[in-house]
Amino acid sequence: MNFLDIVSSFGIFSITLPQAIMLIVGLLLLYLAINKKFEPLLLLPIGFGAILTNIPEIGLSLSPIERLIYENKTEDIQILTSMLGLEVAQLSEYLKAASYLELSNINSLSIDIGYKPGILYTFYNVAIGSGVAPLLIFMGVGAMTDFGPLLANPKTLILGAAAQFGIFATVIGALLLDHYGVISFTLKQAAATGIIGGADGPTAIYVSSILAPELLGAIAVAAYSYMALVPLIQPPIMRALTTDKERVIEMVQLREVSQKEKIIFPISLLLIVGLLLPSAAPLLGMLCLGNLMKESLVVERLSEVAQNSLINIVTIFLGLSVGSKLAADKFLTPETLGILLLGIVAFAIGTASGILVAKLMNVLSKNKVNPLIGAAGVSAVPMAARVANKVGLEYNSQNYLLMHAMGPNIAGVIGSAVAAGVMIKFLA
Amino acid sequence: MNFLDIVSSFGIFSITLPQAIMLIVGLLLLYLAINKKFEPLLLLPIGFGAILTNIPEIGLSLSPIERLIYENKTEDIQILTSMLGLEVAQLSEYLKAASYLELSNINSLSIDIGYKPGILYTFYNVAIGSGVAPLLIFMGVGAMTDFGPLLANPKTLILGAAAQFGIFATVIGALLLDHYGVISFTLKQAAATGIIGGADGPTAIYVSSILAPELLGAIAVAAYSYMALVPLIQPPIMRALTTDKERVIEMVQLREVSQKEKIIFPISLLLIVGLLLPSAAPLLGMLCLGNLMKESLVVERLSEVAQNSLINIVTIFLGLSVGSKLAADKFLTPETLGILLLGIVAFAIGTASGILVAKLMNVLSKNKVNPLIGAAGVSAVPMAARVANKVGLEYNSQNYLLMHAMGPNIAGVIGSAVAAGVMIKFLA
Amino acid sequence: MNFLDIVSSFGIFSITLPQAIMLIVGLLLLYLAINKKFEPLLLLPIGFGAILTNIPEIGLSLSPIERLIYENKTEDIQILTSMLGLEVAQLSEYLKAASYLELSNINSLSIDIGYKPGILYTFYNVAIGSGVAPLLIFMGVGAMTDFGPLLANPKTLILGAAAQFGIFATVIGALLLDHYGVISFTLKQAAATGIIGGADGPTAIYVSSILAPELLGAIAVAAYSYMALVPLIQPPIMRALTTDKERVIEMVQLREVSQKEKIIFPISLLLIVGLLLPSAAPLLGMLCLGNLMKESLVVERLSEVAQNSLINIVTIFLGLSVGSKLAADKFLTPETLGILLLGIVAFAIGTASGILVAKLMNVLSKNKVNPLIGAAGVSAVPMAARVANKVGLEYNSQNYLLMHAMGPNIAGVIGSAVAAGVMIKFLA
Amino acid sequence: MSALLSQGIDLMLSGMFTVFLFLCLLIVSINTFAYLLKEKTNHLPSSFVKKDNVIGNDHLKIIKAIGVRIQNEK
Amino acid sequence: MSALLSQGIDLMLSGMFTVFLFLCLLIVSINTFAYLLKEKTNHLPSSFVKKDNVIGNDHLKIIKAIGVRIQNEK
Amino acid sequence: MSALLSQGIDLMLSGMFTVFLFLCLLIVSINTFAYLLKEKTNHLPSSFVKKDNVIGNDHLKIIKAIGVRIQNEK
Ligand code: NA
Ligand code: NA
Ligand code: NA
Repeated sequence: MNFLDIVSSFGIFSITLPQAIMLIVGLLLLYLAINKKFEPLLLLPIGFGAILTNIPEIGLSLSPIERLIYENKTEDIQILTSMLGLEVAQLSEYLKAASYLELSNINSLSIDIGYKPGILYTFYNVAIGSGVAPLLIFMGVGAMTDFGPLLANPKTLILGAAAQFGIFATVIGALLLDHYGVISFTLKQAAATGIIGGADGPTAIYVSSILAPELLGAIAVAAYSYMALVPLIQPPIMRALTTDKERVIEMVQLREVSQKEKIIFPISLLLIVGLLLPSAAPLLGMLCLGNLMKESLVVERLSEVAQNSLINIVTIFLGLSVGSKLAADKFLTPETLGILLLGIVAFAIGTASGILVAKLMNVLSKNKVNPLIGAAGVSAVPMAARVANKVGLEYNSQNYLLMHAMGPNIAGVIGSAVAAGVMIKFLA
Repeated sequence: MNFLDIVSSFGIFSITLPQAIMLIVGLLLLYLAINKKFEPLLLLPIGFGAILTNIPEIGLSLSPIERLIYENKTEDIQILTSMLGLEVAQLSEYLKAASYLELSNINSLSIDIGYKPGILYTFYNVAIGSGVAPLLIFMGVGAMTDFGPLLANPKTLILGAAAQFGIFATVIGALLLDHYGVISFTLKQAAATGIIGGADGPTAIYVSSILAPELLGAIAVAAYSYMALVPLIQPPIMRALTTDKERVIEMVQLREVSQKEKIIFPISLLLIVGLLLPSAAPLLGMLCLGNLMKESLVVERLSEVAQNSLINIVTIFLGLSVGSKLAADKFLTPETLGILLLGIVAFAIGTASGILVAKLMNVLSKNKVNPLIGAAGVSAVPMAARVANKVGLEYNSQNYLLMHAMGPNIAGVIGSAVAAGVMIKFLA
Repeated sequence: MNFLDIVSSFGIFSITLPQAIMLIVGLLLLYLAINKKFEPLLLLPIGFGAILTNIPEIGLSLSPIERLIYENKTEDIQILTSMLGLEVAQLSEYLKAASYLELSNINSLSIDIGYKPGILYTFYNVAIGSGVAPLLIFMGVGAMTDFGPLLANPKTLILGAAAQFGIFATVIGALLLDHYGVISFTLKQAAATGIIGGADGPTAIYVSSILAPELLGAIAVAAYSYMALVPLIQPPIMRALTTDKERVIEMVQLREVSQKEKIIFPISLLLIVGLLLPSAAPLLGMLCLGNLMKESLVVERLSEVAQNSLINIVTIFLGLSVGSKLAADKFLTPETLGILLLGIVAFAIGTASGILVAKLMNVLSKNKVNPLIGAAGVSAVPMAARVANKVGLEYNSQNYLLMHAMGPNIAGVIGSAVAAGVMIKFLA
Repeated sequence: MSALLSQGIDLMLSGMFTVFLFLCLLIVSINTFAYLLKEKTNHLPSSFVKKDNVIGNDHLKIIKAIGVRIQNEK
Repeated sequence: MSALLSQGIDLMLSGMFTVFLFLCLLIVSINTFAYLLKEKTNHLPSSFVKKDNVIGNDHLKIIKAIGVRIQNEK
Repeated sequence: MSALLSQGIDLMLSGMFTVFLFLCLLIVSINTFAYLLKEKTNHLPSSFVKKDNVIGNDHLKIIKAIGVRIQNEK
């Protein structure tokens, strides 16, 4: 072995152009996370995971069989195909048709031949494949959320429902792109794309891991990026759809909510979801569990760990796992472009729906709501509520809408989890 | 699809009566945990898990094959049976006789057909099926326990031994119920039921997960509920079995225990369990590890995490996993009634045994012990020690028995882990 | 059953001499950890794990099939062999030749026959077998490390490179022992042994888990023990290889390093490793991730949990898992003796190389470095840097070398991870 | 209209219907419990209610303060 | 007596025997180490031992205080 | 020389070569970025740089203090 051999074996000489592009995408995500503070808790590990995933040669996000094929050593492929009793040419057909059990056996064989699962592949399976990580994040979110503003003015829940129209309109949008042959989407893929409009990271990851894991990377990146961009996306729509008179509406001060109401709420939400839409029960159930741990005041140890150590640990793995889905061959596709496009449409339609339904409510009820808080119904907690507050202050410097906007804002989390449940129920 | 179809597909229309009853049981557990502060750290997640488990349609605590059977779609069952080369009618027989390997294959096939494992099923397997969660709880308990009072007065260990009679007497009780045809118990089930008398949650869960996982839900609920009820269960027995003269006995002040003794204790306990009763080594070993981390003073980072973040995280999963065993068809059985009945008997006999042996020790030794501390031998740390202290103060307002009762109290933890080891050794 | 039967069934009567010796080894490790404060964070759980592993009868570190064979019940072995269609005598041959898939099936069969995996076996597989634990430790180390001193004086990286000669010289040493028939080592085993010279626990564990898991216990024990012994091993070598004049060299004060440089460093390190030596990317990547989380200042929650709860939890499991590799039959071998011997040689050569290259640099450059800091290039962070500082102060009481020594010290971590990557690339 | 599009519209209709129904049920549930719990606490003296208002003003101040900080942050 | 019952009684006997034997061995071990370590620290000046007693009294006070708090809690 | 030994020497050569190359590249990268970032911050007023020196002295004091503590610890 001479030194030239060593140098020529460096990873850089086997990098593909798509991998190089994805390294830059990963760096861009790090830049957005660190310099622009775009949802850094997620985008930093996602960007880092994207870089790790696209490091040449090593296939950190690949399963054993995928690594075997990626490394493409004739000898090893022959060993595998002879073990399976196949011709080499038949392998890719066989793999496409393979059942879960067969795949698991093929992976075992590949391990025998010397291909271990990539570490990010392991992280993905444990954290997202199992569904555990988004659920634990939801538990932590529940333990951090004060449902008080929502309980004080429950009719703002309507706004959290309305904004979910962004989700379903986007599904239709994706199907139209497919219909006109622009970008092809299956119904499952369209649904998973639509959920970006839920403006809720764990929900988007949970749904896409079930309906369209191949798009999970793009969907999660779009969801978190647009959530960070809410202060840019929403205000123009808010201004376009409201009159000056509406924007200065001052809302009735929120009543005090008793601790008992706060304890009963997660329990009744759990029962309603359990009895109406069981497919939404994992997501909303964990949200309720976290919130009940917080509000019950009898398990402070558990509440504390759920909203600190546990959610932080899970966030690291969730981010890296999402990053593992940013492999060049899966991310650099027309679908990703479509998802990025549709995602911003979803946010816009959701924002508009929330505002318009708020205006409709004002027509029907004498207790006026400021339609700006309707925009907070998309969720993107707490960013969208802050945006509503900020825009409100621009027109009436005494009008603090923050607490009022928190109601639809949190309702939007519930609303998109319900939408997710509907999708899982009918499509999974 | 019309809206009536949607409404009629709501979960509430497919709920079974047993499931509805179990939802109420879950709510009852939440009520006990939150309003009555019954061991809320466990009973809150257990109650919550019970509700999740009994949500209709979705089978959150079921394995893939169990979900396939629960959802009962003719088509899917036919696919599975044809894959297995069976008639549909043969399936249930086949499943009953299936080996671990066959079951694991059947589950893979069910995943292929579209049935993922329920999230609580996953939690149960990882947390309890593997044995890890109760062991980590024990490690945390070790890191939180000061064995000082026990080391200062080691003869109180005898009381911690005596109280374990409640365990074995209950085994006989269960077998008598079986013998007279009231409720049928196997020897393993009787043993797992008896361990409730150990008044130690992780031990009860660990043993029943090995000997009788089908009863784990009822056993854990009984164990934690009765531990919370110790202030009601024990005092009448304590008063009945002691004289006024005995109850006012003041005990010799405990000597100081050096740090070296505290370091050596977990190590010597580990060696004794390793050389006498290896089957108790996982439980007691982890207790010793936690305690050694605490007392060695050289690994404060590890001790701190074991008694905070780690035990709290594990407690959440342990509780939900126990809740997963409260499925209607497994909980609403005569065995559960028997377990609830036998559990309280176990506590009562354990309490009585501790007190009576304390009285016997007073006959044989000149250094008198207050027999009230014998009741603390059942463990239920630290509740039973507090009860002994409180009852003692009722009769002699200067007589603080708390520290003296901590000795048998902690000894009771060791004693029931030894009893658990014997059961596992002879029955597993 | 009479009481004599019970007593004669005690574990102590089935202990083997090697197991008894290993119990003493375990106690010795605990003694070193607690009384001598030898890397207690690792050696305490390792020692404890060693004791648990060598408890007779129960096989806590064995797989199901290993437990079946260890317990050696004729009946169960016959059941297994008949299931496999083998003669009893053929079993051990069959197991030796078994593929990963076959072994996994045999383990399933053994579970069916009643042999569960030992708890330490489970810990090992999850923590080390998967590669996760050393990587998470590295992430935590990254989140705790300030690369400032290295960035301020990058040429000290050369010293961190030089000291890795200890690693490769030791590989040759091991092969020479093999060559002359003293102790037999394969190339993989020699490489894994050499990595002890990296003076970096997680790297040693990571490499040996891949190249020579059968030696992992001895290698990890040697690595951590010698790291603790650095204050004894290094000073004589440092004195022997430096002149009085060299030892008093005062170095130029380190420049301030901007936060931007600190942010860019882990990213550029990640890219360099990704493009040059992908096989080192898991280790160095996680180091970079931890450091980026720290330095980016935008994800303090994640940085905090990585360097506290998460690393502490992982350390407990890592230590116990390493301890699981201290089973008598695997540890009490000539290889272990060889490893202990070669390990100290590796430290000595690494130290010497660092010092000598520092002297060489002084010949070539006008900006003099104190050659004592070359010794810190072995890593053993931060012990070796402290030793350099201390020896420096002995000769010049105003000469604080600590910050200067941190550069090569941290560079040594990177250097040995690169060496690890080379080994994995060519040998795995 | 293609089958796929029509399935998508079905999904949209059932989705939005369920979301609204769900959140409306939640409103009913919240109002019911608020009413039931109010019933129970109605026996409090009116002075307590006044005090509540004072707290309310504090609350308002806090909200304004938060708002100002948020504004400055942006 | 049924076989099952007799097995149960066997389990009880061996269980209680082992529990008692185990905890008695633990007592022996504790006492042994307490004795051995006492031996070593016996050379301390008597003033140190007195101080120890003072600590003991503090200890008692603390225990009482804890007791009072617990009583109030209940 | 046996094949195994020769493989070992190959491993040593390629290992040390890679380690040095790697760390040298890292030096280049560090120096490059340090230079690039310095460029950008060169426009700062000289008073800022002076202040920097003052901080530097503080830094030195801290290092000494740390050193003393470490010495005492040992
Ligand atoms: Na939403
Ligand atoms: Na007990
Ligand atoms: Na090193």
